[in-house]
Amino acid sequence: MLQRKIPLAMVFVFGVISTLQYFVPHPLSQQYYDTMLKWMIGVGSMAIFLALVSFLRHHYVRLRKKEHAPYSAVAILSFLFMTLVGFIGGMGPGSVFQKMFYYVQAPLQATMFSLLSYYMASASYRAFRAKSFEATLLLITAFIVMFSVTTFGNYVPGVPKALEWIMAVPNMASKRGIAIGVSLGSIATSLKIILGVERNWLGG
Amino acid sequence: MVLNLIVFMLAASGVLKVTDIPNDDGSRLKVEYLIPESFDSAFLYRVSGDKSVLIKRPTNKEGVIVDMGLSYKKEYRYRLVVYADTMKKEYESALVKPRASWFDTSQFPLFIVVILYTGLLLFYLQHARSGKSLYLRPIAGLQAVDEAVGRATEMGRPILYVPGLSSISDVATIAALNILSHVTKKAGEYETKILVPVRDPVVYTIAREIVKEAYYSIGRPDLYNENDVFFATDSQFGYAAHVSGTMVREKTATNFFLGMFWAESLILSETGASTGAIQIAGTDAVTQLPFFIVTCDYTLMGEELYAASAYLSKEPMLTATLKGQDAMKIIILVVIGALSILNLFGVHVTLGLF
Amino acid sequence: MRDFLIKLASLNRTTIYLIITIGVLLPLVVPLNLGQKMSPPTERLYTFIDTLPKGSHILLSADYDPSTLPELQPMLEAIVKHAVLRGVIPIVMSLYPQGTGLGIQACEKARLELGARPDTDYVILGYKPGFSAVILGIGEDIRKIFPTNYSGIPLDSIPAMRGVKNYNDIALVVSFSGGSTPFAWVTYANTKYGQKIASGITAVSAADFYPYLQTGQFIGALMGMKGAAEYEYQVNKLLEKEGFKKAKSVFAVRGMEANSIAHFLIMLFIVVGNIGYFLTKKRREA
Amino acid sequence: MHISHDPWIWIAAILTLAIFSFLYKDNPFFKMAEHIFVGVATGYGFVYTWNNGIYPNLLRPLFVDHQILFVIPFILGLMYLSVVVPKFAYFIRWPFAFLLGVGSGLSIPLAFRASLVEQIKYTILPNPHGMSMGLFINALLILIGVVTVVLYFYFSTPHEGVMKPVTKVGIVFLMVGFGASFGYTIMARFSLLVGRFEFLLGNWLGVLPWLR
Repeated sequence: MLQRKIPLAMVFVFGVISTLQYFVPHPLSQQYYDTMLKWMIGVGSMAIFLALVSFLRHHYVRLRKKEHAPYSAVAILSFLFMTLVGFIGGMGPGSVFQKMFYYVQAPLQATMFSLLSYYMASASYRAFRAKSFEATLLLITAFIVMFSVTTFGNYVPGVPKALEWIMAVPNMASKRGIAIGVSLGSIATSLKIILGVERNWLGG
Repeated sequence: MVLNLIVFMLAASGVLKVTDIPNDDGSRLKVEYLIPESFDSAFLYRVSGDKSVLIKRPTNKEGVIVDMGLSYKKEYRYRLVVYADTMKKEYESALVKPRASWFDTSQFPLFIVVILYTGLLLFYLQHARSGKSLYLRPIAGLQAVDEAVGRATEMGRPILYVPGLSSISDVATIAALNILSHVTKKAGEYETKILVPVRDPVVYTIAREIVKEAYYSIGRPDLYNENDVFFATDSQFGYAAHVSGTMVREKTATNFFLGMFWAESLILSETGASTGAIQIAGTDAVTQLPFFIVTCDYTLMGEELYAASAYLSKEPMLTATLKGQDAMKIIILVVIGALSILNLFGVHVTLGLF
Repeated sequence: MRDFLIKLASLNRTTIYLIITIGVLLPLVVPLNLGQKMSPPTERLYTFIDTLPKGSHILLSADYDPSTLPELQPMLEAIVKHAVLRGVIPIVMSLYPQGTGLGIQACEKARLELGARPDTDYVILGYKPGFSAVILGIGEDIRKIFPTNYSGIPLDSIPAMRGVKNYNDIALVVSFSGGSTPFAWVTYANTKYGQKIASGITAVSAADFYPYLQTGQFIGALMGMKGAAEYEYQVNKLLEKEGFKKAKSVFAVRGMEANSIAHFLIMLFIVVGNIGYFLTKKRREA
Repeated sequence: MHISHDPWIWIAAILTLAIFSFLYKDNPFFKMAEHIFVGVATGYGFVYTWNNGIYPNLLRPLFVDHQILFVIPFILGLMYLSVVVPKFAYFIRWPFAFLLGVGSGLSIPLAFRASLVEQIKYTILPNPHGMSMGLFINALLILIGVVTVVLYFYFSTPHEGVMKPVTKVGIVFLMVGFGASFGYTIMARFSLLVGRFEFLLGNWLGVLPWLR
């Protein structure tokens, strides 16, 4: 009862009401929507505690392993430091918390992001081989588009037009086709959850 | 000299017409005005109780405005004050109460579509209960799942399973967690270690339950290790950095990247490729699919990811909903075709949707 | 020769990364002066602004935050300078809170480098919350949405705003955005009021914009660093002609040169990789 | 050359270089930067979640504004912690049920409206009257592309017989689309790399005079 029936009933009731909410313009419906949004954020946020336990345990266990110890110690200390300055000094402009964000987290983030340039290069070099009909099509299109977006592409007559056409016609058609299937699949999954057909989250 | 002759006229004059706007939350009224004489200046007020607010200074003789920000619990009256060289005239509308609707009739067609689709799925579910088996065509990436788990076992190295970076409100995440259950059971049978780093706290808590249950269901609760499913960090690129490091250091033999991904997709899959791991990816993020296709051995595209749980579990109830989806696809294609042909002949039909 | 090609096709990752690093660094340090020919969407926008009569108004909406600054800021700066040079009055606003500062920054450059006078040669309105309400409201009366400029001066006492009431008095709206804001401008200002719209967008979101360029819903667009560089280069030429050599900016131009080199290197890698692939395949078959 | 004197810039520069070093191979510098990243980001996430998630959406409404209804999400949230007591561990399913129920429900009409209906709307052929030949052919091609791609994902029939050529056309559209996305994304990514190099050369080492 408490283990399965009530959760399944909750999913059904909240699911149906939330679906119907869209069709009801009455202010009460809007109020329901606003409240649910707050509750969802609130309930979802509470998961952070379990996540933090996991994070700390993950690194704590590693303190006993020589090859990981100094690094995991740094991870735990960075976490504690950031949490401390965040709760004591606040998040406002000029705070240590904000400085840590701008000069530690942001550059790490941006640099990690920029590694993608390198990975795009190595992936193209390694994997773009005209092995099959499909692979060749992908390769040739990517090649044309790459050329068109460079400065040199503009000097070859017809190339800018070709780029516009590829992006607006075949590219758009493929994205739309995928999107139609994806939205049908995602709606079906949502319905399956509400109807209780999909219950892996209950442990199978 | 101004005479300031004040004349009162009531709603019956037809100068001010106030109507409710249907299908809304009762916060709007439509006010139409038609000033019968030429004038120098005019002021339109909204009156509720003893409060009066200027809402417009009309410059033309006639016009329509939508007055917003009202309450469906109150009544309103509109007053138009017109000055024409020596005259001041006042017109007043009747009391009107905006109505808050309980059903948006303009959304009725969409409502029908929702009902139709739900009905289709229920129909096929009913069909599945009758026990008939339903055909599904093979999908390469899914047939490779078991093989990939086997490979990690042969090499005696762990499996890495990334259930996407999004939250539980993303259907792709739910699909990824379903597949996680299947992969864990397979890995458990071979006693191969499976690492599941997670980015979203809620997803972490669910993933943890799913892995625990999966081991339990194959009778090997002893294989569950609290540290194998772990919360890495909630920063997108922090996660990418940590998982990249993990792949290189733990030398994972098989990598699964299933769920919702953003730009980090290529960081993960290219690092994985550099370690020589066999990689199976799947996402509904159209913008990330090309990178997975280029760098992974198998890629589940778009809805193939959602279909995976039906394929892998062979559960008739789940297969049935796939049939429902297929039926809906045919309906959609027929609608697209029919409306296109009608348009060719200049007949524009919207069905209230398009 | 054959063996050399096969070897070339089996370079290790580190070598590839090294080549890419040099290819990107070099143009940043040593100017290549490749020149930037305008692509059609850039050219349409440039020509439109270039041929506006003196004293016309264009509305520039800085709908972005610092995260997309490298691509979008050079666009805004270049268009502000272009307008000022042509005697067209840019009115800068934002639908994002952080956009105000970026708009001010762009106008400051025009003031310091071109001697543009605030509230006479350009106007900064600032930020107002509410997307559709703001865009629709300007169609009625801009003073209803922005009674004052960002520093609190009433629009009625700003000389540059004389005679500007709504979209009828604005020749063009350009929305700069890393997301879908330009679509909101099309939906509300173009569809409802027939306002001409152009956009400045990041490369990531540009892929979704092409269909709308084809149908002409945007009169022009600057797409990613490339669009920024093309416009910047064109404005630089104009600045030189008008004797403002010092006001030239090469932020996007340099970035795009590095970008073009990188693209070429990747294309080269693909070609080399495939030649090697076919040679080894033949050898295996032989 | 005007090398920076700001210690924060130095920290940012060193961390930037440490991440780049991963391209050569995994090494202690990268590993250190990675763990600093993970620690700082998790701390940031926690403080952020507390200030923007837990406090304004649970604690303030319940304990400051005394909105008694917020007892429900508060209890649901506490149920996560039930896993501490194995006997009551199943209570963790309650918050899942709430999040999944509301989340799925809210998403259904939106997915229909925003994804499905919109995609279909722009796929239907327009009335060719007054349209240029080129634009009409493009619209026709998009229609063909969408239909074949949707059929590629049709699970009930094998890709044989009539479906074989149809899905083949679908694959052509898919691959051209993927190739275009790949080729187009490179510019966006290299713009970021250029940004990092400008930071290192300009803000840190101060050797780029044109960078103002």
